[in-house]
Amino acid sequence: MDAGSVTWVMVSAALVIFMTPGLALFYGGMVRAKNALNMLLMNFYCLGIVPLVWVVIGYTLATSGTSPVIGNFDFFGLKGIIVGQDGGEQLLFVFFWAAFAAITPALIAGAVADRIKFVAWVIFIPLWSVLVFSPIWYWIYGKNAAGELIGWLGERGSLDFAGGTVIHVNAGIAALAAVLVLGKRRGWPGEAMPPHSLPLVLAGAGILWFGWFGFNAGSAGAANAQAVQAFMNTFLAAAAAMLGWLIVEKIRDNHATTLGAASGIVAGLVAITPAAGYVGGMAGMAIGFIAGVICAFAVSAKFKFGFDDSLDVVGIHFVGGLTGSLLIGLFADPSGFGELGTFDAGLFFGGGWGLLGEQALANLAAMVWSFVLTFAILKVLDAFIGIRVSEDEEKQGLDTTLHIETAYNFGELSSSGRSV
Amino acid sequence: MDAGSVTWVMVSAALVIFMTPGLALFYGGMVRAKNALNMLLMNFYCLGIVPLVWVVIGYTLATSGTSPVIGNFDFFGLKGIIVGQDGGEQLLFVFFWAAFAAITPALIAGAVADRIKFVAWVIFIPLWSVLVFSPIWYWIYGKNAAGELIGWLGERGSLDFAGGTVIHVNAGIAALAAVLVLGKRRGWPGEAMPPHSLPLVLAGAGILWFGWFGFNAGSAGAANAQAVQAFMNTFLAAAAAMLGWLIVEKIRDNHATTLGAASGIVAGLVAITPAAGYVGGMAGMAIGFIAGVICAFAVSAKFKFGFDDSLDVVGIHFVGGLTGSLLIGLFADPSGFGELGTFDAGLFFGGGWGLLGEQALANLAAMVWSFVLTFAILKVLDAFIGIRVSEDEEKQGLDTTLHIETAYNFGELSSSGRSV
Amino acid sequence: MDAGSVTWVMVSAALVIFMTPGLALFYGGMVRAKNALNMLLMNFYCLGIVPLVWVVIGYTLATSGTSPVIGNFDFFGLKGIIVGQDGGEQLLFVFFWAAFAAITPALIAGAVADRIKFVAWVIFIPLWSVLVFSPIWYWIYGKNAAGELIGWLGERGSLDFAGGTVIHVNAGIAALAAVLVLGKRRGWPGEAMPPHSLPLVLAGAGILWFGWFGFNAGSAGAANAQAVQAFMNTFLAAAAAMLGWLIVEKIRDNHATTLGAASGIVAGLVAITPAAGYVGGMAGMAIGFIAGVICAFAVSAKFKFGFDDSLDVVGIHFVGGLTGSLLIGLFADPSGFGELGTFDAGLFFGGGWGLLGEQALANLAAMVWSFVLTFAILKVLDAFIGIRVSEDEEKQGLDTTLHIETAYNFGELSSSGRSV
Amino acid sequence: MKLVTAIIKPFKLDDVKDALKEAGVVGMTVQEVQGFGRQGGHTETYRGAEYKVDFVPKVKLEAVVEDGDAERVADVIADSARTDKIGDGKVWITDVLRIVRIRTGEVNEDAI
Amino acid sequence: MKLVTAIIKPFKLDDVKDALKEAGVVGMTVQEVQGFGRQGGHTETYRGAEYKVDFVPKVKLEAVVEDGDAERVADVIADSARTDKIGDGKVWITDVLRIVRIRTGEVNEDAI
Amino acid sequence: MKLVTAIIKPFKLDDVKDALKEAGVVGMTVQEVQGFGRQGGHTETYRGAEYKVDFVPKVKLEAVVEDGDAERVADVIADSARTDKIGDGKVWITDVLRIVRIRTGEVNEDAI
Ligand SMILES: Nc1ncnc2c1ncn2[C@@H]1O[C@H](COP(=O)(O)OP(=O)(O)O)[C@@H](O)[C@H]1O
Ligand SMILES: Nc1ncnc2c1ncn2[C@@H]1O[C@H](COP(=O)(O)OP(=O)(O)O)[C@@H](O)[C@H]1O
Ligand SMILES: Nc1ncnc2c1ncn2[C@@H]1O[C@H](COP(=O)(O)OP(=O)(O)O)[C@@H](O)[C@H]1O
Repeated sequence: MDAGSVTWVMVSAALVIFMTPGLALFYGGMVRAKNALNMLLMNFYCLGIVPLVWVVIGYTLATSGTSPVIGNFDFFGLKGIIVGQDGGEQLLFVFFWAAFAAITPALIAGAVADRIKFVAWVIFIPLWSVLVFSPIWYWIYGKNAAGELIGWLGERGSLDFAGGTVIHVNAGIAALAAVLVLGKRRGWPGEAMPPHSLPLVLAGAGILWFGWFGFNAGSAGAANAQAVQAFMNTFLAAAAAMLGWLIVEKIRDNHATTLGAASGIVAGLVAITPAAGYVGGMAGMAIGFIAGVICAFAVSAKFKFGFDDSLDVVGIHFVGGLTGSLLIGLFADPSGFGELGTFDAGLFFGGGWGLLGEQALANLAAMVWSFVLTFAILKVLDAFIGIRVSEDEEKQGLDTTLHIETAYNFGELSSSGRSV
Repeated sequence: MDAGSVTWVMVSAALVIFMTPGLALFYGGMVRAKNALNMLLMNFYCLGIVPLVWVVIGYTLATSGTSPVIGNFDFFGLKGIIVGQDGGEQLLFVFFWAAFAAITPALIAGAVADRIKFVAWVIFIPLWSVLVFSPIWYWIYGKNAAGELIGWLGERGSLDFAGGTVIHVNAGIAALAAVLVLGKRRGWPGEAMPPHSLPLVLAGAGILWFGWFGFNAGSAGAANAQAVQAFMNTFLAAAAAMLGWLIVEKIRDNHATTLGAASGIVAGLVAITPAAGYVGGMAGMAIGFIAGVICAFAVSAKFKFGFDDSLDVVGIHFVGGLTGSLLIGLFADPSGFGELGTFDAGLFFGGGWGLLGEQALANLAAMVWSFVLTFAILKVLDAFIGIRVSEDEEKQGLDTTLHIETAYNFGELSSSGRSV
Repeated sequence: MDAGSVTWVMVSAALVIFMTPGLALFYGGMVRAKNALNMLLMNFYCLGIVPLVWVVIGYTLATSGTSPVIGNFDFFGLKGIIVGQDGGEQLLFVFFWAAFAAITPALIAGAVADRIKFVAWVIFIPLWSVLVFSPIWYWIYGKNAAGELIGWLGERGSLDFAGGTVIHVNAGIAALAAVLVLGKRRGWPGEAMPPHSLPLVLAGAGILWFGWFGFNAGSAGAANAQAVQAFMNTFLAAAAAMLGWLIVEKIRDNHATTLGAASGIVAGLVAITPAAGYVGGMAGMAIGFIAGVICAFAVSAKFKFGFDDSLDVVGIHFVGGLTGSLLIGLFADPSGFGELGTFDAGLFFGGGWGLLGEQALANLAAMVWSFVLTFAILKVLDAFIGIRVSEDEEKQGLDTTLHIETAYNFGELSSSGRSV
Repeated sequence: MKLVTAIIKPFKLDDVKDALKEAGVVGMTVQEVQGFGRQGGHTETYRGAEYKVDFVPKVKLEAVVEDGDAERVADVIADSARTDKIGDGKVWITDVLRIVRIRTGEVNEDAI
Repeated sequence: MKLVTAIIKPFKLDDVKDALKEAGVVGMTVQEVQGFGRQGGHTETYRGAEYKVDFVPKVKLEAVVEDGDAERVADVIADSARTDKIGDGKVWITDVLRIVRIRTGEVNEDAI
Repeated sequence: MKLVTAIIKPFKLDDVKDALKEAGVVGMTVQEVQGFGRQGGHTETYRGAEYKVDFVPKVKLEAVVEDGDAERVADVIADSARTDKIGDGKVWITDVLRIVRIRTGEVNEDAI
């Protein structure tokens, strides 16, 4: 692997790692001030535990072996991965993908905000990473030693450039399962629960967009033409989705909002994730715009169906990811990628309905596995330790009750107090 | 193009894209809390609309063809730009430059803060990008198919490494035109309008400095000696300008301020932008220091002349950009760049007055075009839809009136309310 | 040097430069609101003055010549460093290391928070950089023209991959000296002085972690196997340290905190800094975890010994850096690095006690020099200009008294006031 | 006229406001305050150092009402703010000599 | 002595303060409050979900003055705070039994 | 009952609170306010433009006490809040007609 591509993947890994703090700010700004730290900590915790779980067991389960459904223990605890032997090529992808593994369950934090016990979250995350994330990753990206796709979905020709199905649809449907187990926040939906700091949300959105270039263009695995195209698409899709969302708001609510812009950006980024390296720039723009419009409506579904997905993980990550993933079936265009264009074409580019079918199948499979397992894990946890905080804790806020801290101490009064 | 350079330009593009959110925080922290979201949204909106406009029409007008003044429609809608054919080389610069196109009009937001109608901004930005940005870009950077400079200014030997004239002088003088059309904020200058969050301003300044390494060193277009020199200069100029500004404050006001440090950084970055790849390190330091000192005084001009440039876009971007651009005429030193030193030398390095004259001409041309067009666009907009918010909206703040959101909801009271 | 590696070092430099703003937010969020700007400015100032001092005098003292203890003036003011001659290779490291030089004294700001005169800080920083930082750097990293280590510690085989001794132990012990000269804050330890914005602290921690990949993996000086390993270790150590700290908190205090997570991350990053390119992934994880646990206890030492190290620079940077540096003596494993494994092995990998001894010696030498010089510089400064603010300034806060600004102006009341 | 002042738990504000509206109180002014009382505060821990915070967030509500309404309004507030847990707060009544509506210059009963 | 309390629009504070200074009032205390009244609140929208915020930002101003000055001071406030738009606020007067200047221990008229 | 209201310097709050506890006052309510008085404000400078900020951060403390305790409590506050520097603030006493403890419905002396 040339030094330029090694650099690109290292930079991309750093960018993807930076996304989890970005997500923490994005989500943290959206909750009420009394729960802001809990949200930040739920996200940061994922960046603490998941890389460890990944290098010990998750990576080997997600990548090694010859089965169509799950890896083996060949790389257990980084066994046999020696940078002095392969110039670091394998380890490079161990940590690049570890960053993906970390942010995926962190996405779920947005759904369970304001009411999940921190200890339940602490246990849930590593379990989910091993039982849900690694298998689905394997189904789509699993390769044998010769580099051929052998996961049962990937082998059929399903496309998922940077994790639309594996990450966003997966986390989004898990979020739905989680809120069904957990129940609504007290007061929802009657009571106003406005974001406590939209500047924090926007800062987070900016970091997410920045990091997403590593997420998508880095997923080319080299500084090549596909990376360049994925970069362009990531830029255009987010931009177009922002506009799509703002247009819906302007027409429907008569006002374009800042939270709408931030939400649109994320929706577009989610939607382009599976498609980034398979479509041309104008298609990337279209995918983003469509996702921006659809997600702007999808976030209202929770009021209709009555599930309290606090920060719209379902409406944005599940719906946006599914939208992008299915649109590959229409827009995939290998002709623009020269020798890298080894994937199937979508309907609009002469490929027929086949790819769309594969995309539907892959997402369906991921949804079923993720929903069922997530539901089961949380039900079991609930039975053993209880996953929901007490009424008093919820009312007073999780920061002072679970973490005995407060997010902000601006005034003179807040410094009042004595050490004990 | 080697993978290392592809990586460098991709990274630089991501960095420049990250600058617009950085600018949003920088500006957003400087306005009053009641207008913070409007400022954030004006900036983010540029990152939404301009890339789309750029790939559809702006890029082709700015780069294609054979005329000395404007491009043609060869690349309309990315037509014929296929990554599979050139390894992505052309598309790489489409998005790298799209990031520049996006932040340029965003700079103007600082001048019109607190009083422009959002809908006017929404229409103004794409118009300005096509009518003002693309032509000036073409004059300086336009090349023919053989790679020779053919824009009427570039062809004469004007130097503008990363956009001192095309971006900062251009946006800075447009800002002046805009505030002349728009008028002063109610209460200005008598009433205090202090920054609502200086930590946000500093966070933004940090992001801007970080991103500016991509802006300037990325403009070398490759990971070469010129990129390295541009990087060093970007570092030193910002540092020296920070000190220059703080020294002025200490002497004049008896106190060095945080906002002064942040402002100095940006002034230095602006000034080194046109010069970064043409001067040595000590000259870079000098340019930064000079710009820091000059801009620290220039921001007071608005009080003398009575134009309400809210966040000093004129005093920093116009004055800083012009300073740096003219100083190229003194400090340009091709001798240090080996075979990349194909540009004219400045006065201090044996080049005579010629280069300084060219720099003056280029800036003058950009100023005239930008001022006149900006003034005209806004006058027309004002006649048709009105560009200024009502007195009540201005008093209550644009966040609750235009975007029906509030930036911060810290206390318990702010969650009081019911869904309707 | 190949373009891929040039790109990697440029990116790494940008990342390390970004760390100082990150540190500013991390520290700035931790102090009380009335001193937030002073803290931000102390950090940003380091990024202003130190690069200038470094290119003028610090770099040449730290790198040139043939002495075992200090460089000469060969590169005074960047003399003879011409990018056109070597493709920029030397200048690349001038600025990469300038970023390290800048953040090192900035770390000390955390210890002297809330009470040091800004003018004293302004004078202290360049003195410290030249008198303390450059010599210690030379001892460990100084090379002759042939590229052989000739600093008296480096030549003996001391290992310090990215600055555990040179940066963290050095700054950490200087912090101790500084607070001994400066004395405690009024009210400490009886009075509560809680962080005024933990979201800001977490944002800073995220930026620090992100930037630290450039710090550590960039210190390989190329996009090679060692860089890849250093990257992995930086990821795992920070993650494991976060968990280590949280586990201590959960057991000792019964609550895991957000500030604990942020602190653990930094402790792990500090500890892995000296070791990043010398150990395998599992050792990196172990070093991080050990440092997280040790530092979680070490931060309480100040209460026992009665020195007011405001933000725990000693407990985290000194203790963490020393921990990591000594653990190299156990975990260094050249066998995994192929031809890059030219360093000694640690105790656990067949290298005996020798390396541990060298590590102890190097840290001891750095500690003595740094402590004595820092103490002396501040005592002299105190005698001449006084280094501590007045009681009134300390009570009212440094922002309004030293910088005549306030960090936050959220409410309507704060805009009340008139220009004079 | 009388000024009815209440210190209540923040999350009860919406209930109290609704009850007051129903009771015919058309104007009131509220603000966030910090209370000290039997309820006690809480501890916070930063890097292992524990602090006692004595004050608890409360909301203060003030309404000027006609003389004859004061006791009833106080009771409405007390009833709607009650959670039966310590820290529910107080309501007190003081005398108002004169009140003016700024917009119109109306005084006393007309100004409420 | 009397305590004059006013609820005013925030952006009128500077005008009121200047008017009071001119009228010889040398001390006052202000704070940000939230008002509920005829003026009504506003709606906010987050991701399409609309909320009604009933409270409006106001400023509360308190000044202890000599008995004879109270009505005049109330009028000065009312006049300088008036915008003739709904929500201009109220001024009311209550009785103060005793006031002490902490610094000197002076009481009543001397302490104002 | 009487309401004792004090405007004090923020950093004296802990001292005052401790003194009041010692003096047997078991409940109080405090909030951050901005004061205008002899102490004067300060100037701030942003990009060379200077502004005068007239208001100074203060803390307002309110405690309802029994009639006989009011003067003593006021003195305790004044004594513990005094720094002998300008801007130490005021303490004043007003009359309370009735007070109710929300939790129990107890009134007057029992409710304090
Ligand atoms: N004497 C008092 N004067 C003023 N406010 C008081 C007084 N006593 C209590 N309060 C306020 O009432 C709140 C609740 O009082 P507390 O003693 O905690 O519980 P309870 O009201 O159930 O007896 C306190 O936090 C404080 O704000
Ligand atoms: N009875 C009252 N008691 C206390 N404050 C009141 C009362 N009525 C109104 N206010 C305050 O005065 C403000 C303005 O009152 P509002 O009814 O909106 O308009 P107006 O003063 O023009 O009649 C309210 O926001 C509230 O803060
Ligand atoms: N007449 C008044 N009414 C209400 N509050 C007052 C009055 N005079 C002063 N204050 C409050 O007391 C504070 C201190 O007053 P000031 O005149 O500055 O000093 P001192 O109390 O030492 O005379 C002011 O900031 C203000 O909050």
